[in-house]
Amino acid sequence: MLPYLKKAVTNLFKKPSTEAFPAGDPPKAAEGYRGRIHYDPTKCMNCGMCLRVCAPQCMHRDIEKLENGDQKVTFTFDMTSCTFCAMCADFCSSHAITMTDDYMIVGTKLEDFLVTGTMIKKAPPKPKFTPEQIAEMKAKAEAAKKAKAEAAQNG
Amino acid sequence: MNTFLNNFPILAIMILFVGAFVTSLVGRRSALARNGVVLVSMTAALAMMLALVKPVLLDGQIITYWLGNWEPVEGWAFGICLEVDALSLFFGLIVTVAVFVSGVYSFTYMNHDDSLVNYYTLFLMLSGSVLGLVLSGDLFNIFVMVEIMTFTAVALTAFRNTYEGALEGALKYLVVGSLGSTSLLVGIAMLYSQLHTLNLAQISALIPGQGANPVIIAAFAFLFMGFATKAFLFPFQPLAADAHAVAPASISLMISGVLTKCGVYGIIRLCYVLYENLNQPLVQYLVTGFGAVSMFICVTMAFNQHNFKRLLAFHSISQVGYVITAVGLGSALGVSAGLYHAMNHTIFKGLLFLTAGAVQHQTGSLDLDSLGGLSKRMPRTTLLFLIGAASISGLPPFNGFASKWMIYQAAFQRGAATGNFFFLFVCIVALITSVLTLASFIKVAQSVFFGQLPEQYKEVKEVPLAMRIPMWILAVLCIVTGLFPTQVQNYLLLPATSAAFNAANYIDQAMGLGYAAAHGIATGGVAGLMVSDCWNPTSWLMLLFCITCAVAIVALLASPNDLKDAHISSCDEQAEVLDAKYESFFSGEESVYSQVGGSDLFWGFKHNWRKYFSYMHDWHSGIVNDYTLYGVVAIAFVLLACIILL
Amino acid sequence: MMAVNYIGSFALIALGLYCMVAKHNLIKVIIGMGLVDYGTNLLIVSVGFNPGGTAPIFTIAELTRESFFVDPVPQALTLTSIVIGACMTAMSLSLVIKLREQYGTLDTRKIRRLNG
Amino acid sequence: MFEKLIDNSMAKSPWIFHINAGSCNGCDIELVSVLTPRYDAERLGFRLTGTPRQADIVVVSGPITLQTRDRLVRTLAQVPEPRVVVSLGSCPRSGNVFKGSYAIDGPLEKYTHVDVSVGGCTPKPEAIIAALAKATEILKEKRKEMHK
Amino acid sequence: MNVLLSSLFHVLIFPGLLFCVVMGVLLSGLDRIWVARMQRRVGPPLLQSWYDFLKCCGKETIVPRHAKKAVYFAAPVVGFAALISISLFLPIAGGKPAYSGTADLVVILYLLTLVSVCTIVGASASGSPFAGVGLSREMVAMISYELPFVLVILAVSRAILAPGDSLNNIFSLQAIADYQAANGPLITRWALIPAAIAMLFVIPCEVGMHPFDVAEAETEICEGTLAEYSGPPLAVFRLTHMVKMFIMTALFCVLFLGGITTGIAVLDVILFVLFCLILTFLTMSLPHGACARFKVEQVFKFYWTVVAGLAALSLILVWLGL
Repeated sequence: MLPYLKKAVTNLFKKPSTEAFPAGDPPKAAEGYRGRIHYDPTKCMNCGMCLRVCAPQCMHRDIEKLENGDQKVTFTFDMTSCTFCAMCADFCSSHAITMTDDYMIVGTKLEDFLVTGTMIKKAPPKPKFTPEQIAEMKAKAEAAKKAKAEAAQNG
Repeated sequence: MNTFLNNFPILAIMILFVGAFVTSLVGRRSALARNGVVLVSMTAALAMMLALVKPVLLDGQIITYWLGNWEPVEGWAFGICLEVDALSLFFGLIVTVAVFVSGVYSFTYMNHDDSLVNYYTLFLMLSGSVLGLVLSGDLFNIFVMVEIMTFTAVALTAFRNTYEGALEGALKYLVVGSLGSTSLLVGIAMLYSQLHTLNLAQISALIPGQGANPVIIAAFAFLFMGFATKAFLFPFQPLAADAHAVAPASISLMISGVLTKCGVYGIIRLCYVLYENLNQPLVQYLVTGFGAVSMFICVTMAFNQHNFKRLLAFHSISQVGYVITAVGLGSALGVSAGLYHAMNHTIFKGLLFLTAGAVQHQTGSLDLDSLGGLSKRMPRTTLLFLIGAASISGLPPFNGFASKWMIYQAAFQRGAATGNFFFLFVCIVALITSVLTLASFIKVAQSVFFGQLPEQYKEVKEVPLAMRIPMWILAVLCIVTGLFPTQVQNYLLLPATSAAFNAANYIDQAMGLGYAAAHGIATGGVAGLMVSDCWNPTSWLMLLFCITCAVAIVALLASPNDLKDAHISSCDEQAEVLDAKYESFFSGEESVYSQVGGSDLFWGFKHNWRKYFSYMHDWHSGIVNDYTLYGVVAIAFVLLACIILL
Repeated sequence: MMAVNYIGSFALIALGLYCMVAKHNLIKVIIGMGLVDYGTNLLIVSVGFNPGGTAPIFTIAELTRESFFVDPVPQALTLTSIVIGACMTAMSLSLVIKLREQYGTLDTRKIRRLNG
Repeated sequence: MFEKLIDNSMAKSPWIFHINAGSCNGCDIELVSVLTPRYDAERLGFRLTGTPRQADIVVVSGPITLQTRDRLVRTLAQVPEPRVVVSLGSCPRSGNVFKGSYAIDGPLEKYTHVDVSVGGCTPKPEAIIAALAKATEILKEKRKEMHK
Repeated sequence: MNVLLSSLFHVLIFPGLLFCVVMGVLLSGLDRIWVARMQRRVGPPLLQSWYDFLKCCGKETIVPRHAKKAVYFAAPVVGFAALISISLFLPIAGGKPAYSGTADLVVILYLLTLVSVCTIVGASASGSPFAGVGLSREMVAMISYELPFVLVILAVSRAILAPGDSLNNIFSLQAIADYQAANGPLITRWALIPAAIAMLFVIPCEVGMHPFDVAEAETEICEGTLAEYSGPPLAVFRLTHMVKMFIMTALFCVLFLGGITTGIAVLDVILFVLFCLILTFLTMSLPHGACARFKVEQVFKFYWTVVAGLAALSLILVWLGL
């Protein structure tokens, strides 16, 4: 009638198999665990791939134009909206986004869940010469080449 | 002692019959006169019975009144006599109190109906005949009173003949009731053929002389079955169920509270005074067996009823089964327990029928499946119902507990003394029946008073005060008799039990002194009875004390004053705020009307007993012939049992 | 000789009971009730019969030691019993008439709304 | 005079009532696994109750779908006073991958003030236990204000 | 005056309120720990039940619209008071019971019924459909354990009845205690062993512990009878549940383990508490750890066939004078 009686009684004398979590520190997550996102702004090149590939659109990018044409890009990842699928990490060619194994994503306010990072995207270097200067330089180069050719013929 | 007190018994009966006659005359013209006459005759009868209490119960006198002054001549009784000893006065008191309460109740209860003159005439005839039966000391006189009682009860059952099933219930009651009266008459004829007298006292003096005369024993069987029919015992209980379900509530009170008690009175008088044969084991088995069987079957039948009053009807028969079981034990404690339970039964069953009447009077329906949540609209009736239900299921402070406890004690004591299993089995059946009674009253409480209020009864109002007064009288009686069992025992039960056992005194009073001794009747008697003092006021105070300290602790812990109002927040009826906070939890759904009550309660129990329940359902087929067949078979069985074994 | 009365009355009672139990027509059931009643009346009367006794009607003068009467008491009982039998039949017939109006039939197998 | 005692015991025996507002049952299994021998929330006095009437901590999981919206609101209203709402996983807070779908009706914030949230699409039991522990402190604070 | 004082002491301190509540909390705490350990988990602290009680006291009480306020509040308190008054009748640790009328067993039987009735009426007054189902199950559970309980009481009171005995107070605990003091605990009479086993089965169903708690099944019918209760009334109901554990185990000790006393009062009480602990483990924790919850009609069938059979067997044996 009591099939698990023997099991129950023997368990009495075994050590309970409970983790001591609230007492000790939280156990490490498994290796390769997709936890909280870590965003390294320095590597990011604001290609926007992660934005496109993120299903729950948990990222938000706002670009602020600086005076010298640079862009001040800040990425905010909303951890409460992320499904931890790590697609962004895979598609990020410059490996700016990596998944840490921190699973303790607990908070009371919204800010506890935001991972932000800002980077300055350098404007592409201005060409040293303006297009007219380039045209000039080109014309000079051809003139020099022609002059050298005639010198060679004369020589 | 030819004082005026002596002719109170005949006066009480006559007042009721004359009252009936006068109401039919006066009633046509004005309702007030009619009610006045009814009230006067009822209170007069009650007053006379109460006046008799002092001499008969306390001093132990026996009042005999020979109609037409036909005193017995040289030891042979010719005339009809009324003999009032403690036993018959005990039942007389029950009868008059029940009549008074039911009369006062019907003044307001019956105002929906017409032709009330006939109602009150029949009502007074019924009470007069019942009182006559209880007080009379002559066998044929008892038979005539039984007949009047049956006719008036049948007529009153069919009073609301437009009511669905009223005529059918009345007819069945009449047909099988006539079967019972015929067996009574045959019994009387047989007795007369051997003893040539009809006076109870003389019969009880002559019977021991007859020895094993088969005719006398057959007469016992017939008389027993006649009274069993009147008490609606085992094979006759469908009658009671049909009659109660359709009769007006005040008449149901009369039928269940009074008519069954006359059957019980008849059986006690028959077994203890006339035949004094309850010391023979067979008769004990017979009577206790009948009681136990009807007790158990009626309670299980009551378990899945759909009509409130039909459920109460089955319960009243099961409680009468308790009384008969206790009486059949043959021991002094048994009889006093039986009498105590008979009294309690009339009180709490009356209260329950009146609450059923109140519910019907206000909502018009008695179907347990469609009623619900009436406690919000009729709070006082709910309180009265709870008192009645608590006392019938025998919860400690109420009167049911004291008498049921004595019955278990008597049954177990009888079993232990004689050492046979039958009484032990009866004691177990009694305990289980009490639990099933509690179960079915919880079912009624849940499906009628608590739970959710259906739409159509939203505007139901409380019952007018005039109807609640009789209910309050019965409720107070319930509590009083429950709280002081010792006093009830000493003043009411002890004299009645000793009267039942002391047949010699009964005979001497009627037939002149020394008559009993001449016929070798030992003067039995009853020593002081051990009584259930376990529930006297001090323990009642103890429980009250526990309640107060429990409440104090919780109040102390729970709520400092500033939190008080915010803490206990209940929605008040007026501001029907439709905030979901006060809706009952429906796992999120809109709280629709979903009353869990009526027949879908106690599924576990019914599922296990479904074969038994379906069989019993078919057994009560509702066909008149079947009921007559059951009656005839029962009479034949008892007859054979008596003749062969006695 | 007396046995004939008793046998007759119990036969009547038995017949009446058979009628009440077996017949499905209400009128027949009531006839059965009546038969049972007559059986008991016959029984009561025959109980009081003393062979050779004369009718118990006399004046005080004629009352002598050896006058031998039939027992008058059962006859009185039978009178009341006949009256009771009569009004029982009357009441049940009135009920049957009303039932016929309400249920439209007299068959007991159909008049069974109160059951279970 | 028992107030301090009651406040402490409020934190010591918080009872949880779980509302599944259309979740994919990932978080539900995680929540129940918190009571299993491995993580054993009962050490901290947690107990899963059947009715909102007996609940202190209401755990909501799943994006609030249209079907469960008014049921959620009705059940939340039926919880007696000092109560704490915990949102489990990403869905209640933001609707996760179902954000913007026609079938769900906004974050939980629209209906009640969410006290504690647990991130993670199926958060680990340890995270849930940490959140519940934080919830008991908030419960204790609320109880204190209630009777001050 | 000292009668009032002693009765005050009896009601409030020793066999009454304080002792019962302390024992109830202790037993309930231990029970939860044992069940946890059986599932190899740590289990709550010992006083967890006390914290539950205090927390419930601190909560707000919401009286639903369909509820009948008076009965809603009265039911838990009356049930709790009836339970406490039972403890007054019990001769705890062999001592004289605080209050002994003539037939205590029947009074105890009915007071236990009163406690269950209060739960049922409370559930019925709260007007919720879940409570309706809960009360119907509680009633069926009550019917199912009442038969064996009654048979055990009859067997015990018949066992102590010597042939020539005065038949007046048959069901009295005092007589049972005296008999056991005279010739050893009743459990040693082999005819009463089946009754003792039957009583062991009755305890969990009467208290409403896990395998037989069909009435308060949290999962299926949302806390059944307590569906609409919150705040202090709920606290009192849970306290009643806890104290009932103590009362039922104490009743078993009184009925079957009466005679074992060492004379010193304090030691007796400790011994009594020890018995109660062992009984709690045996009857409530073990079944809770070992098997799942019964269905309603299984509970009924189990009690009216197996357990009632055991009790009837011992009743017959005792009745034949063994």
